[in-house]
Amino acid sequence: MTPHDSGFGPDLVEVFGPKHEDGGPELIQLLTPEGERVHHPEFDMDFSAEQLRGFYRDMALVRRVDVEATALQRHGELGIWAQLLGQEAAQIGAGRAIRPNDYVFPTYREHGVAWCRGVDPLHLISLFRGVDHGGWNPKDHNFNLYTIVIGAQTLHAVGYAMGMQRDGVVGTGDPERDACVLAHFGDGASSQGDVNESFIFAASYNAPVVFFCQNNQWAISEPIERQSRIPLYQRALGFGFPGVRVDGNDVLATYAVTQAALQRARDGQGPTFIEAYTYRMGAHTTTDDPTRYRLSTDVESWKLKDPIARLEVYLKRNGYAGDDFFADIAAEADAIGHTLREGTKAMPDPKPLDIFDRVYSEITPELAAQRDGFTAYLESFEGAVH
Amino acid sequence: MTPHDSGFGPDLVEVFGPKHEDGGPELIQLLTPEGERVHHPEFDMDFSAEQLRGFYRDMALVRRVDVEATALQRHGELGIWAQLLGQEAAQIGAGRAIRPNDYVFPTYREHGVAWCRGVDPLHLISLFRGVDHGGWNPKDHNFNLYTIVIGAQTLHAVGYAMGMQRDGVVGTGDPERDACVLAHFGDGASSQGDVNESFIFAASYNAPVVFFCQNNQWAISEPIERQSRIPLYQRALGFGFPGVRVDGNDVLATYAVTQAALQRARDGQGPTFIEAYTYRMGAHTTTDDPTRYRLSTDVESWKLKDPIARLEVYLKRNGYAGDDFFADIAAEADAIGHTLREGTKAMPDPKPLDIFDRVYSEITPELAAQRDGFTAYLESFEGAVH
Amino acid sequence: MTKVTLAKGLNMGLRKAMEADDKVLLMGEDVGTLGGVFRITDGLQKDFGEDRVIDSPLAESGIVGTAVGMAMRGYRPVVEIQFDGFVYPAYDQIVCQVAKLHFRSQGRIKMPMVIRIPFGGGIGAVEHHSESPEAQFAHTPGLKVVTCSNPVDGYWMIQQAIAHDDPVIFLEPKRQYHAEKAELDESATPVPLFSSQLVRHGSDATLLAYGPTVKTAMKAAEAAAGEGKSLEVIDLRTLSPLDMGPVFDSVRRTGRAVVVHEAHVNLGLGAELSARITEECFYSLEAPVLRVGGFDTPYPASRLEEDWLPDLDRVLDAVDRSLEF
Amino acid sequence: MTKVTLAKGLNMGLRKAMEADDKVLLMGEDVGTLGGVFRITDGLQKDFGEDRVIDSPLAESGIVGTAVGMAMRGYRPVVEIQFDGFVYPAYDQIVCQVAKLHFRSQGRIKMPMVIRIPFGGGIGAVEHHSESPEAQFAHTPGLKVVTCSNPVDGYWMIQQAIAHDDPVIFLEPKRQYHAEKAELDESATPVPLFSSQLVRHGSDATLLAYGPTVKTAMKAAEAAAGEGKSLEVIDLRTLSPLDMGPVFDSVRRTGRAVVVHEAHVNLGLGAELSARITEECFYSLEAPVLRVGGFDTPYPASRLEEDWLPDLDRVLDAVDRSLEF
Ligand SMILES: Cc1ncc(C[n+]2csc(CCOP(=O)(O)OP(=O)(O)O)c2C)c(N)n1
Ligand SMILES: Cc1ncc(C[n+]2csc(CCOP(=O)(O)OP(=O)(O)O)c2C)c(N)n1
Ligand SMILES: [Mg+2]
Ligand SMILES: [Mg+2]
Repeated sequence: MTPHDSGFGPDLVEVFGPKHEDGGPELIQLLTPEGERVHHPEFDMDFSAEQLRGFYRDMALVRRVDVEATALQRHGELGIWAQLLGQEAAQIGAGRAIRPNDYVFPTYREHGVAWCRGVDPLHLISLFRGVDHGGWNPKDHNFNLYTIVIGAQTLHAVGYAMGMQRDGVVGTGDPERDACVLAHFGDGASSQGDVNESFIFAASYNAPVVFFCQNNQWAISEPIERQSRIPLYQRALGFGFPGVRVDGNDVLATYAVTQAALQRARDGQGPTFIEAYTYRMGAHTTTDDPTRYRLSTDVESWKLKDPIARLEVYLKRNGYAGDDFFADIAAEADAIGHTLREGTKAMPDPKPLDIFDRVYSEITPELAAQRDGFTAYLESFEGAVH
Repeated sequence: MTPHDSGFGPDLVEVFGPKHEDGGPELIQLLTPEGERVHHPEFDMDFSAEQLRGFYRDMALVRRVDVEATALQRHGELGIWAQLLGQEAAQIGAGRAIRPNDYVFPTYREHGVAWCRGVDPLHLISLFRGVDHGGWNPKDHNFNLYTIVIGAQTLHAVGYAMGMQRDGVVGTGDPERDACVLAHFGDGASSQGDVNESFIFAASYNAPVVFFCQNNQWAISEPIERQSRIPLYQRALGFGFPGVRVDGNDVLATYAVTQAALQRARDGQGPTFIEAYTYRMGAHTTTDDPTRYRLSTDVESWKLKDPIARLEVYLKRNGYAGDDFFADIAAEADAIGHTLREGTKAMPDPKPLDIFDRVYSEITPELAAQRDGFTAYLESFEGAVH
Repeated sequence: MTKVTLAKGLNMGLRKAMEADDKVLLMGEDVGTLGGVFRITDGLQKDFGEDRVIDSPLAESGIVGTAVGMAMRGYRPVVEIQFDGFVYPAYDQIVCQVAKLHFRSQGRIKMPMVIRIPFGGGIGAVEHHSESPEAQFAHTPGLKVVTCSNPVDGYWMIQQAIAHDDPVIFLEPKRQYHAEKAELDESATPVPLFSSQLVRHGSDATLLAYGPTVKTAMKAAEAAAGEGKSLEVIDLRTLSPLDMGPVFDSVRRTGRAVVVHEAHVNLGLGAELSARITEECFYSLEAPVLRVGGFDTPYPASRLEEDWLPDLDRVLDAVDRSLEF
Repeated sequence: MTKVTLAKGLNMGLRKAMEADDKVLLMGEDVGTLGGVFRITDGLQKDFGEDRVIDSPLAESGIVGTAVGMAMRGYRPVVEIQFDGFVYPAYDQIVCQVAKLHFRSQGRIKMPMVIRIPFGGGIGAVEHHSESPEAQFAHTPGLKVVTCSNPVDGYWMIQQAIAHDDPVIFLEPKRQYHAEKAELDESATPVPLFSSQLVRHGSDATLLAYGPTVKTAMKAAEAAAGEGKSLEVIDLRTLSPLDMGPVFDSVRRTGRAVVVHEAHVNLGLGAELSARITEECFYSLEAPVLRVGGFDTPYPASRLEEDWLPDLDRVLDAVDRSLEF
């Protein structure tokens, strides 16, 4: 037996296929980068013109939110901002596939999903401005707060889904009743123990959860190859549930695939892993400088796959939307920009003493003493020039 | 699209095959439970009579070590003992496949592998007696200390293997020079974040490491189904390296498969996952009561697959070993039993003050003060009845 | 009235809590069929079913992380960590998520989770089975940390912790699980959860203990009494928040305090108690607060553990040093 | 002599250490091509190659765990944790493995690992980026914990830590990385690693600070001098082991001590310092040791961080309280 015929089966490249820059043959796509509608044997779907325009509107407006927030950071209004540029289709496709009763666990970059959940973008901005750790009430939107510790939320998602099982809202066959969880994370996050444990728990309990990984090719400066040498979606197979790779720059395909996976979960058929193959067009955050680690030609080649541009071509070419429509969206975007700028500047700062009240459901005597001491200390400066 | 035709490919049972009590068709076997020599298309091997007798001797003697230690625990000489009963073939098969330059990371149950590495069983006993945390010098045996925190050692194994890569002892083609790492863990451990991260690091760096998982069907009281709903060896595929399932009660197959996987690693072809399909015949440890959670019929059916009995049948039936041989082994086992009993009782207790000296490479002044205070305190009792 | 061990008291308390509120779930390794390696959850899966007593995959971060999600969904998970030394894989989830979610959400998310941890040494175990991790949790705002020293407290405190809306690290002195029985009156009114208790009156010095060392302190006080020294003993019970009222009262009377815990002395609870007592009772102190604890070495192999653990003699030695000051 | 920032001092120190010993490796997230999010490892992968400056998968337990294996193989890994709040996934590997392997192996295994952690607040960041985890590591026997407060110490201490045979948690006050420059004389003889340093003489009270708060303490001493109060300042530098000699000397002279750190007060280093000072200097103390630190709440949203962090005024307030005692 030679080393190269070791009995461990065919070479991995044969098993998993060669690396494809464009996502490879396994990529599920319904709309090409050129705006051509293509068909898929399993995930095809009919979309109404209204639906298509809705996708466009969502993507265009969250891009504007993102651009506006980035500018606010540059002007010193925000401490930092994590851009979603380039990932609009992945987020809107997933965000629109969720139903109201479903629950979503975002990372720190899910501005598009937040948008679909009706979260006021100012509530995202307050986090990055340093006013709070996220201004919305998760229960009002079935949308958890952003989680910054990479991957931690995937376990919360599985636990929440296990709660749904216990509440009897999984697999009842009643579409009004059945619900599930959507768990977001990035390609880098896929290396964290927590994320892999969440796969194990989800498989073990057959929990109604869809793992939605935006493979934007980068974890800050590290390329996806550092995290996995095979396509990420195949990770799921080793845990005993299906994985698929969808074109994350194709809002139609992302919607179709996510919707089917969520339905599987609601029906009690357990977890699914979706790898949304996309690209982080911007920096990791506003403090990052991607020119230090990636080629501008890469960025250029991904610009040709822009998620919004391809839908625009498709809408126009098929007469689903006219100039009026695009003008309206542009105006709406401008209005949003205005609201965000004004809202950010008008945002009140939090009050120091509040922090003491939110540590526990009721302040403890020892913390109350600390607060009182601090109150007296602050009062000692009244009128002073400090 | 109906829920049951969701586009996520065929039902998992189809993909992964039904659960097989006996390890399923994927089980690599060279010696059946009945002692029949069978052949395998990839992993077949010729064994000399001497090698076969060696395997038998190893297995019989470590079983005796195990039985003796268990008895010593019952007599109050050890705090606890983790039995290897039933897992002799998995451990001897793997342990004999390792070369001197390779490095091994055991769990707390690898008494058979320790045996192959030349570790004095009294050094294992001292750990379970509470004399030390393992009495051997890892560097003398290229055999790490036992690790009790589940899965932690798999990362150490990958790091050690990465060190070998940097030392230039991987893939040189020189068999005297090339080396690799063998990392042990259990079926339960496969759920730990650390173990999954070790797969990621090993794949990412193509580290020369063989992950050797003894699936003994139980993690204390939890059956393997709680950890994985598909055969464990398939976990590796999702991380991009090969996994195989070998009959862990078949010392020949375990040897052959481990040897091939280690060679792959030494050759620079990266990690392999071996699932040694076996059964924990005894309790989890001497403090466990398995009758609370498993059926005695299960245990009975596995008795028929005993790793030592099948080799004995094979040796006898083919005239590879006669009565003398077996009598010699029995005598050797008795001698070992005697040595262990006497050695345990004669084992000196550690000295309290030693603990202070081994915390750091050199004792710190503050710890020295603590030691000196304790010394003075102990001296204050001289002659007293405390 | 029945006589129960600590193990039984906890088991009965868990049962009561599960009967009282069907949102209460138990999760952990081996808590189901086996009833836990210490049998604290014995019989509960049989009676409440697999949906409420959940055997989990072998992954502590996974257990605590999924429990967080359950709590968000309105459940009240009670997590068992099998041994103290195995809580660390879950440490990130505990300190970054469990402890902070209420704060992060401006009070909108509640985290009514109990994390039960058998802790402390003296059972002749191998490494990682005898740790005392309380200081690390007490240093983390957002968590509460309590420990019971006897069967009656075990019965009541576990119920109170489960009914409480904040996350509680619930430390159980494993050496005491089956040590001795106490009369349990289930119709009594329990002491509030976050309060310390004076368990022996004395006038010469105050011993502060909790969990496994309460017994040691009581024995020391007994022995000291024989030598004409009168020691007061306080069972702290709550480690975060601390209930310093009874401590300050006592130290103001006795003028001396000795803290006894199994955790390493360096940055153990004794440090905080010493600092606070000195801040508040500066002019009453006749001697510095002295600390008796585990040495600042890793927990030793078990043949040495009785040397390493604070015992009656080391407590008395500290008392003498305090009295001689 | 060149003027360098702390970031540059550390970068130069790392380079020196890598030149001095080719067993020294750097590992972490983004430490290679990017040079780390704070650029502390800038240029090192380019000069020492990918085998010695290793970009790792995004998993802190994995990084530290593999570093343990590297150390066993004879390497001297220097691990970068990207931010303080992300050390917790590696906590288990640090406290159960890194800290204990020397002890477990009866001294046969050495663990010459440095874990670099940018720590502390004040940079306007989001959650988990401003933590002060030192007490948890200092409470763990087997680890050593040090921190540098200025560029010169950064340059020398990182080299000393790497050359040291025990695992060192190396805390870098991230707010100071680019704050100001100092003269670096590479031919000077460095102060020993595990020693505290008196950085300002004074007679009325002693300020004990480390890492980011040394600057605050120095400013406070300056301001107090203007009001006729003479404050001595000690930069602790080593948090475990503590170097109490200079502290005791100082407090015996001044009779008063105030500890300043960003970590939560409860069970922070101040507690241990208070306890030890009171034990040793009982009759010299004119006032209890006072503590100024982060409040016992999670680190707040950044718009509140300057209220939360100990500042010049809060230090002076504590000094006044001490002096009035
Ligand atoms: C546990 C942890 N480690 C490190 C970080 C710092 N960090 C923030 S984002 C990031 C990269 C994440 O990459 P990926 O998961 O691909 O998500 P993306 O940012 O590309 O959306 C890192 C390392 C963190 N937040 N949490
Ligand atoms: C992190 C951690 N959690 C829990 C334990 C307690 N524990 C010891 S062995 C064991 C089961 C291990 O099962 P498996 O990995 O299948 O190995 P086996 O004991 O069957 O050989 C458990 C839960 C531990 N040692 N470490
Ligand atoms: Mg990414
Ligand atoms: Mg097992």
